[in-house]
Amino acid sequence: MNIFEKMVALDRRWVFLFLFVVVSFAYFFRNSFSVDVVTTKEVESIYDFIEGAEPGDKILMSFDYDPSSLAELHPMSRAIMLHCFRQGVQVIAVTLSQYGAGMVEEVLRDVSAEAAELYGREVSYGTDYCFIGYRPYPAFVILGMGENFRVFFPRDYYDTLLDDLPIMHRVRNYDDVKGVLSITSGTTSDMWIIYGNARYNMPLALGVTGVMATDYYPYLGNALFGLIGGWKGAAEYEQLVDQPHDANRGMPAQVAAHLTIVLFIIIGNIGYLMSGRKKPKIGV
Amino acid sequence: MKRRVPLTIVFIVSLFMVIQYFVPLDSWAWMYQYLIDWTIIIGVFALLLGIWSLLRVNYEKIQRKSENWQYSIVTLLGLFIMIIVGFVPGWGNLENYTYQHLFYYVLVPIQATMFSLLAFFIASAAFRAFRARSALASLLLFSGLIIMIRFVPMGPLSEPISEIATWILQVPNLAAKRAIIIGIGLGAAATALKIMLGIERAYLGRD
Amino acid sequence: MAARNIAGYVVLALIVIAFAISVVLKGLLLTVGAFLTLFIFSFLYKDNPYYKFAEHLFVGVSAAYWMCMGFWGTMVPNLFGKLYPPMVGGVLPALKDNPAEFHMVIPLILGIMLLMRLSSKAGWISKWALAFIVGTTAGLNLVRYLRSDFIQQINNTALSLYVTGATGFDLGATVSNIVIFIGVMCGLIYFFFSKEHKGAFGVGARTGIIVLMVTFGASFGYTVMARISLLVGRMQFLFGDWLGMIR
Amino acid sequence: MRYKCIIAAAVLFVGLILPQALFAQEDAEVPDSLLAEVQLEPPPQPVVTEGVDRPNDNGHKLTVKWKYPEEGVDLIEGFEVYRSMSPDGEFQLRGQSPADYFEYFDIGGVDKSDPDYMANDEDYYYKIVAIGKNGVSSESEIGGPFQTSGQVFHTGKIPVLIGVVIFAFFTVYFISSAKKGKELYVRPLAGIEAVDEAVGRATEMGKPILYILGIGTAADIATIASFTILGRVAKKVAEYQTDLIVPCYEPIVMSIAQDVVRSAYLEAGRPDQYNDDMVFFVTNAQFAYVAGVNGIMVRERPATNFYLGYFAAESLILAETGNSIGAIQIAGTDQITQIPFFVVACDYTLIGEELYAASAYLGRDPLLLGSLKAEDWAKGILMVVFLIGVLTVAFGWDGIRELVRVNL
Repeated sequence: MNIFEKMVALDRRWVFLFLFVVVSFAYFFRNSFSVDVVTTKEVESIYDFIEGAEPGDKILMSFDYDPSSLAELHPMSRAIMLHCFRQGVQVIAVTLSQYGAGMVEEVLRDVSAEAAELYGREVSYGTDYCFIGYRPYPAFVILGMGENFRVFFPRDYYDTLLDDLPIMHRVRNYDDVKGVLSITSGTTSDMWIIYGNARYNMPLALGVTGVMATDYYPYLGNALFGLIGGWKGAAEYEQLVDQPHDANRGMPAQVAAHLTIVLFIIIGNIGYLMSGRKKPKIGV
Repeated sequence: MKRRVPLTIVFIVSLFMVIQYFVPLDSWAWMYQYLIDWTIIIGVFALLLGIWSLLRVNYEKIQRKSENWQYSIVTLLGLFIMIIVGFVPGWGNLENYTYQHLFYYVLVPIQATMFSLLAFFIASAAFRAFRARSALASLLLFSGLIIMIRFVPMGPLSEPISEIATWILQVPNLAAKRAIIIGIGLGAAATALKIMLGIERAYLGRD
Repeated sequence: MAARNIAGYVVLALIVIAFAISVVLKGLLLTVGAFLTLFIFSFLYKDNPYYKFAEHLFVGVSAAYWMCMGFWGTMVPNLFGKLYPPMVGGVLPALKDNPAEFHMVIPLILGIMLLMRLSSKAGWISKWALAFIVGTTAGLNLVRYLRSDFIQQINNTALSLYVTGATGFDLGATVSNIVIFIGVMCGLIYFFFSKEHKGAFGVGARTGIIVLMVTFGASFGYTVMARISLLVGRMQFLFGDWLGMIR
Repeated sequence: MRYKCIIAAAVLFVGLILPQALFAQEDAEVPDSLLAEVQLEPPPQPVVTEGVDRPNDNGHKLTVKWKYPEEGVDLIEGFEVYRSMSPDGEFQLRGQSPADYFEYFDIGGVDKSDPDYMANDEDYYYKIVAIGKNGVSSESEIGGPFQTSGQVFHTGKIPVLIGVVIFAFFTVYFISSAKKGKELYVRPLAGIEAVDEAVGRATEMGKPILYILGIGTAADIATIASFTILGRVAKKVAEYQTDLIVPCYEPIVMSIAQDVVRSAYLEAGRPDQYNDDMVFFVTNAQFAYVAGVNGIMVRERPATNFYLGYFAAESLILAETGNSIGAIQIAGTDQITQIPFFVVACDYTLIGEELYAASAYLGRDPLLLGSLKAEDWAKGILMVVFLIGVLTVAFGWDGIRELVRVNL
């Protein structure tokens, strides 16, 4: 067995070991080196969208995930909200996820407190943001909000009449918000596209988990004006708003892991081409 | 009788489900909700069948002292402890301390770790399969590599790579997924129709 | 053999000691979680008694967990609570005064029919219950798939193959739309079953599979990120929550 | 006298000058209080115009609309909507509407026991109150009677109905022509052609065959397709006298799989070799199931693994473990996100629709094959529609989307 044949037949446990070492190393020293994340157009366009908003403009953020996807989706929720509060854009929050309400409440409270500290101004409920709560049957809720938010949400999460919240004053439906951002880990993203954007044609952008992202790229440019996928997308946004946090801290491990895998693929191919071995083709 | 009754049930119930989609009336909506509720309850009854099978397989392993029979004891112990904790009369619900803690400190860590094994397996699968063996395999390799390299800061190369990656995700990705989805939609609808009409009946067995 | 046995016992002893130390320092619960995590990871090296232990424990506990969830989450409120509300008054006082819903006898009967399959003589009757479940979802699936996967797709067909933007003819978008159009057509040709993939039809099918492969590679590549996140999460648990080495 | 003069001067001062001085001080308030008196007039009256039943629903909802003069909008805070079941009965507050929005969507309860219940096909009367910013409000005349009702047919779903009818027609047509003995060609599927070879190999090696039905329920189409394939595989296995292992995730799937395998053994003439332990339940927790199946793989070392059915994230864990033990792997799923992993890690993969087709293909049953033909026809029609879509857009007509729009 020459070296190239060895490269081809390398025991996969070496791959495991190498990956484990590299990722733990990168994770241990994640604060010691930072990775310059390359930002992509699909994330930049969301950033530009909020950057271009006037203070007092409103966006609807739909937090359609539950605690099980919190780790992956929270960084992007945070980064976007911080950006909104920095710009003075008001955030109307809603959740279409059954187990999301308690979590959204916490997320809103934490991020608004953080924004208040960062930007040295008061970020208060009812004027800078509000949370209108949860209703089941997302397709119907999305359609209903197109008529009027009050159809399904006459009162907010804390049982205040929507009309009593300054932020909701004169806000009727999607026409009165600048755009809709749905951060989602489930099928509600499809519903936002089919029942929200296709029907009411409001500007829509999604933040989704890494596994889901490829399913939504085809909608970019038509149904969606922007897309944030997984940690990478969140890290880009954090970088754009200059608030590196969880997602950016995860990036060294990500970059290292991706490099490792690419490296192994290259090794495998060099070995394969040089050793001239023929193996059965991959099957379809 | 043994065949006809089940096939009739399938036909009637499925026909109702198709028609109710077009009828917004209350009575139909209630009936629909009932049917869904009923199937969920029948599903829970079925869990008993599962537990029975689990008990039987493990009991026999222990009795026959077949290979690794000791571990069957672990399975049965885990099962019984969890059932006792979950069913003790008077504790009455699932909020109880032990049940919750067994969930959070036994089930959740194992589950999350099993899930995270994917990080390793995705690496080994990529290493093994992403090879330029044939034209098709090379395409797989190429587009996979482009998407992965997108992660790595590469100076001036970053921009074009990111552009190509986005194009792949937006264009061929759309075409392929649409074709697959249409195929699945038709195939699934055809299978559903065959079940309704009693043509596809393998699920009933043959006796 | 003897040497292997001794090595095995040494490993066991070390694990027991480490476990004990960890229990003292970090408490029982966290230690159990951490050791089970390590046991599962050990499978990456090879199958071993510790993985077997974790695996078998996991199977038993999870089966019982779902059993309990099914009982308390479905049976009690939705079957007993509706058939005879006073019965569940002790655990779910809110339901106590609801009127009984007698149609719930039907799933009870169907459920018992299903259990009849444990008997060798009356097993055939369980198929009535199976038929009920399969029929319900077959009807649902027929409309659902036709609507979302077929009719919905026609909605998205009206592409323009000659795109003009603000600055006149847009070459990039035009090429993209043509690729989409040809890709979808060829993808569909690939999924033709009753026609031989020969001649022009074969070229179409071949093109279709090319588009599919490019997509599969991209999906695979993109998923790496999500999977690495999972691993990072576990490291956070082991090195952060448990060992307290990183914050 | 002097006295009086002083008093008179004082009175004059108090009566004439002081008020003036005071008024001068409260200059800002004067016009305000004056205005308040003017404005205490009520704002203009709204006029209830119509109460519209929402189409394509089960009733219990009504949109009340009213007119309001434009100049009044700035004078009011908003509207309040009241409802009653008789013109002279007690009106109850239903909700508010902003000042520049002249309709209210009144959603009543569906259930009779609901205090908010709104009956179908009964008269309801509405009254709109404009709430002035000055606290004075004005009421509209009573509008009505309006009724809400449920519809028997949802007209927004007509495209789906047409789709179902056409598709059912094709399927029935081709099945009945297949019944008449018309020969139907079906293209070979590599994964299915490999089944015989895979079973044979296992027999030669004296190793078992592992068949995974996925983590779907018995009602998932992919699982049902997989049952048919399982029947075929089990028959082959019985003929070759190899071992078969079918660990299941769902108890009902397990029950059905037991029936299927038992029938297959019966058909192969070896009913005595079947026992229920071949098809058994593991657990219905996703990753516990994976852990269990992984254990089975590394300990039983099957020669061939089948993964056919509904799969989620576990697909790659199973396929990689299977690969590490050197098994031949045949996979198939309709879960698009998982197909790439099977393609990468398995020897043969049935992509999406191929999985359903495989069950028909293996069965070689004209009835099942007939429906494949129907699917192809539907695809053909769709391709024509695509072409028409592209052409019509090229000629500037975008109506094709409207034709097939489904309105919920």
